[in-house]
Amino acid sequence: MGYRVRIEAFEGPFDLLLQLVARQKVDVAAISVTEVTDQYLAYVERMHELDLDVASDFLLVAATLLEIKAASLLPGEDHYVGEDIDDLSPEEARELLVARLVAYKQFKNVAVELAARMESVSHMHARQAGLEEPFVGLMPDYLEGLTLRGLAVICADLLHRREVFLLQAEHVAAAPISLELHTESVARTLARSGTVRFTELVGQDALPEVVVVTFLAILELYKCGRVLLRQDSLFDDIVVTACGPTEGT
Amino acid sequence: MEGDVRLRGAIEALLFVSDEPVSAARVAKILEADPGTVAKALEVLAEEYRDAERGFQLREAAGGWRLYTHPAYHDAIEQYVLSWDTRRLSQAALEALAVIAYHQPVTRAGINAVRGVNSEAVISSLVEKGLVREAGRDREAGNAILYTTTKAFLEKFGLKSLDELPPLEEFAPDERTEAAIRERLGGPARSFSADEDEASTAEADDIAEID
Amino acid sequence: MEGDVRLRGAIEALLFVSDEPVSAARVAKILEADPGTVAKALEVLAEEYRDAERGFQLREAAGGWRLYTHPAYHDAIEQYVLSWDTRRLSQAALEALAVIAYHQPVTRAGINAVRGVNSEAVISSLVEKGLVREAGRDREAGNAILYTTTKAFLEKFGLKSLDELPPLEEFAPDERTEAAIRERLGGPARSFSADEDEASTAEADDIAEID
Repeated sequence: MGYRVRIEAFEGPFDLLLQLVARQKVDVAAISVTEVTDQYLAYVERMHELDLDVASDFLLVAATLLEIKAASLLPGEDHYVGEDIDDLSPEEARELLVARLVAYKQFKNVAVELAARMESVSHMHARQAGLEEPFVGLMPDYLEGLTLRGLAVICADLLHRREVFLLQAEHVAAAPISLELHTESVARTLARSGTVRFTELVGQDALPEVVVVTFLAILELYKCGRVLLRQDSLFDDIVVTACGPTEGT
Repeated sequence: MEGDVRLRGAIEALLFVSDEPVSAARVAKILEADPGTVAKALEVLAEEYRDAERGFQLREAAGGWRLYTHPAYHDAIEQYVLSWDTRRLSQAALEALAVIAYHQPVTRAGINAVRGVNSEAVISSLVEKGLVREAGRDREAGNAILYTTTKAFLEKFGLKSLDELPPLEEFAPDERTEAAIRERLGGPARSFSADEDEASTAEADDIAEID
Repeated sequence: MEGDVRLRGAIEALLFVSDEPVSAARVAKILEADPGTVAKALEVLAEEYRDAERGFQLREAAGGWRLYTHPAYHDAIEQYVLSWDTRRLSQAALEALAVIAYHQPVTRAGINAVRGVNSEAVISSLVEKGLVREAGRDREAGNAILYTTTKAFLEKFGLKSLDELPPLEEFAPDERTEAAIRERLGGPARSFSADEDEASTAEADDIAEID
């Protein structure tokens, strides 16, 4: 497969930017919302003659920066970056982001150390056996202050913990979206209906990651020659039509 | 020699976390060791603790080995337990009580399955406090003892019957858990009679399924 | 000598029944012994277990001493201990926890600012796990809730106190990495070129390597 986007590893825009700068240059200095949009559209137009590697990476950078900018533009919300990049000179904007990324990277590093510590401590077990018979009666009245609702919460949380544990044991973690799997699901929908709109594919109130992965899925299908894409005008819905061999429904 | 130390260490670790007497055969099975060697090692270990005048001892009782505190220090332990903060709730006891309240009648294995840890000592402390009692046996689970809450439990919380317990689904932290709770506790309303033998019917099956 | 053995035995017995770390001072008070002597005895005991390669060990954590099994035997007893709580924390949770640990007390906005992303859900899960708690309000930041780590955090991460957290400075990206980040974020040319060769320089490795 030509490109691969690890959505499950996405821990926020800083994390993603770090991953991206590890791979290639990212020109933040020149980024503005309209520019990102223009570039995106320009890229989509030239998509058929471009390497999809570049296109998908670009999309991610664009999404990242948009997220940073959106966060800094929202009134009353927490300002993740602190200032609006557009108000700064390119040099200032870059330095600001470098400082943020370096600070974030430091915590990312120490988080690795903490994880290692936690892992090694988790291999040591404290005694859970409780008291021996002769001492049990000496324990204070532990139920003082306990309410029925408190008891219900304890029981529900236990069941929850167990559910999560079993779920993870089955390797059916909910968070990551597999691009391969999602692409296959889109292919199957198409095999059934022939033509479908992008908005229908993602459904109402779709999570951003679902929109992204669905978009990547139709790009992948396009690359393999399994679908035709049509968008009549800017920001219009994308019409996806199945074509060619639709094997393995 | 190396292997001896390792086996001894593994046995000690196992006994340390164990909540109940464990037979030499069971230890051997868990550690994938030779039963004869394990039995011998257990005896040596018991002697070692005795000779070194440790604060704990290893004793064989009721068909298994278990670590106990040394009786010579029981006064000190009493002092210690009495000094425990009354308002510090023992999470283990609360959890076991909550599970019994909502899953009753339930076996020890059923409680363990929900809590994810062994609960024997905790259950006996609840029994001792008169909050939980033995109520018959689960015939389909090797005659395991079934536990229910007591009248004292109801009175403590001002309940007329167990039907008045707040519905557990309402407290589920997410939908998946809520569905799981509905599935497990759902079906016929929980109307537990004091009739001990009839207690182990449909609900006991549900419990067995969790194990 | 007799007295030493007795004190050691009593300490062992107390530790054996304790369900939380106990400070040397508390042990001394219960046993009516000299705090200095008890503190020393605890250290000697920890060493004794270590030297004899026991299956359990005595460790100082979260402001007290507590017995734990030796990690060498984790695999052997893992199944026996069964616990739902062995789940690892997610990357996001670890990052948020790290920020709270080093910046405490800190508001949600403070955590978000470092991580560059909304951390609300992650913080609630840390609170639910008992690793983080609310500790007052920041009057200067619109009464935002302040978060700190808990005792359980110290214990789960094997720290005696917060002073034992590894110094944050040691985890700062080195100058080369910082320079690489700066270089990669700069440059006037639109550089989404697929020129892989340019990207795979030493600096790229630096950044990637630390990930």
